[in-house]
Amino acid sequence: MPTVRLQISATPAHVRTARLVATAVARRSGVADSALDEIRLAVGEACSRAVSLHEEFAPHEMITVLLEDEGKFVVTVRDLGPVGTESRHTDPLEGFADLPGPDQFLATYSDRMPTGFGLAVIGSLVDDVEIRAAGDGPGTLVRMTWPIGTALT
Amino acid sequence: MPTVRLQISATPAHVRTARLVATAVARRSGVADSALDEIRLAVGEACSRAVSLHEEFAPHEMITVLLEDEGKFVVTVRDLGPVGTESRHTDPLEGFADLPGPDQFLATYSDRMPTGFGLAVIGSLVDDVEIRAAGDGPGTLVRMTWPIGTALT
Amino acid sequence: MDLSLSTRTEGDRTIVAVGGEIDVYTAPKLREQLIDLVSNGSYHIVVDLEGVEFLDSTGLGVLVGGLKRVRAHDGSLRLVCTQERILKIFRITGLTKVFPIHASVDEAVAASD
Amino acid sequence: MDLSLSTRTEGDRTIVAVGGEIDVYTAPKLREQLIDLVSNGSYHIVVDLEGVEFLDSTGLGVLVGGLKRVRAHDGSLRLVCTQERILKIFRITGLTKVFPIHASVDEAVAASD
Ligand SMILES: Nc1ncnc2c1ncn2[C@@H]1O[C@H](COP(=O)(O)OP(=O)(O)O)[C@@H](O)[C@H]1O
Ligand SMILES: Nc1ncnc2c1ncn2[C@@H]1O[C@H](COP(=O)(O)OP(=O)(O)O)[C@@H](O)[C@H]1O
Repeated sequence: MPTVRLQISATPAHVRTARLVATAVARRSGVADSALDEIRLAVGEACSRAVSLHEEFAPHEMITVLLEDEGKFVVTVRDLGPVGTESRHTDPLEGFADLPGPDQFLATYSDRMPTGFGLAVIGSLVDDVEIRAAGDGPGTLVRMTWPIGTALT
Repeated sequence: MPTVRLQISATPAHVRTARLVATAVARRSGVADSALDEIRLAVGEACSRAVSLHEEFAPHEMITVLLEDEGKFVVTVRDLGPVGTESRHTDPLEGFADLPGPDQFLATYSDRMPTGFGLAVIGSLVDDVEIRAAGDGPGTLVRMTWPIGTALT
Repeated sequence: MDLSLSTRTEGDRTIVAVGGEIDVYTAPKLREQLIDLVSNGSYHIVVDLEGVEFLDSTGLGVLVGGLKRVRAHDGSLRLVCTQERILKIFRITGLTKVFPIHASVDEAVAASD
Repeated sequence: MDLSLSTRTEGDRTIVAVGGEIDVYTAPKLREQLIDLVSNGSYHIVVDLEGVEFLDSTGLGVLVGGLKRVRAHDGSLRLVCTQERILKIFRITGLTKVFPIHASVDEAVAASD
């Protein structure tokens, strides 16, 4: 059941469309049930990040979510915002180590988590994540991979 | 909640992906609940038709499903198969009048309905349907429109 | 939702209870089941659609194929369906004239051919 | 699934029971509710997350915002949550250290600040 390419206009309601599609396709591709909540959350974080970037920088462009399931289940979320809006210090593989701690953001931020928080959630949640500039134009790729079945873990 | 563009590889499992997305987006766009079963069936027929065409003529190309909800809910299914595989006599707006009748297809066909049957289902089911050659390349567009809410009926 | 199939016999009738979605993805499974039954000599089949949530023209094609196969043995294929949303596709396609459609399995089993 | 909110008071505590999904689409509704409560003088809030099916970082942001607002009035914001899949995001983000999380509304209401 190879590939699905979903494009959504940059609006919060469609983050739900992306979560729905990613989770449904993951389930049918044979991803373990125990990973589905993780996929739902990670895809939601990646798309929420993309929607905020687009609302600011590219409101009329669509966000792309690519789902592939040959051997592994791979979700790639591509925005068309400027690259590097998160500090390069927010390496998601470092989790929350580089972000302002709770005391700081309680003092500083209101109603939204610091920039980079969504990527840090993804980094803490998903074992196999890659984040890089798309290269062939503006935008960042967030690529997350999960095993299919158990044999491929 | 403007636009969703879904592309699926030409495989039966993804007809379900398309049905799921179309129905979920329709519901959130404010299409009447009573129309959702109709949308599910019509989108399924359009995508099943596209998958059979692609399996034969364009197995590695993706089928596109465009969802728009500005004022009306519009679903456009585009295949990349050769145009005119259905006889032009199978005008879906004519329903089943031009298709072989049950006795004929019981005598002639096995296990699948005659070519054009899916389009005839769509034509009988949906008030506002347009079918035409894409023009800008191979393929046919099946465009189906439903009112949003009740004011626009 | 995927397709579920369960088969039992009552006298010379074979009842196939179908659940889930019958579409281009699952129809092959139903087709195989019907082919198997006919190959094994079941020529009077009742397909119980009460558990079906979705049925499209691919599914209809498989039911028509089943009908052709049992007719080749002077058999019968009866449907059980009371759900309006499933009945609708039989009605718009004119297939209500081709399939006997019953309100219960008992009624279908009792019907003579 | 959409967000549902229902509010009641017990003594000087206000309990907000949340149901459905708290995400970038619905979080504004929860934020407004918390802002309204604080504007109307409710400074001791218990947010009951037992009916929540999904919570992401946007939802966390709104809860943190609520906490900041009640703290400005020497108030409290306590959470009720026993669902593992919801607790997980508090745990990985270190927010278990920021929010008191209780196993029941009764326990949260009884807790002193
Ligand atoms: N760890 C990260 N956190 C946030 N964004 C990142 C991260 N890694 C890459 N990116 C995104 O990709 C862009 C360039 O990434 P990359 O090609 O790895 O950078 P460079 O070429 O500067 O080493 C960044 O500006 C950012 O948008
Ligand atoms: N009623 C129809 N039934 C099936 N296919 C149709 C129908 N109308 C249009 N098409 C598709 O579009 C193609 C060209 O449509 P159209 O532009 O209306 O034709 P023409 O330019 O020949 O009048 C057809 O060959 C077919 O693929």
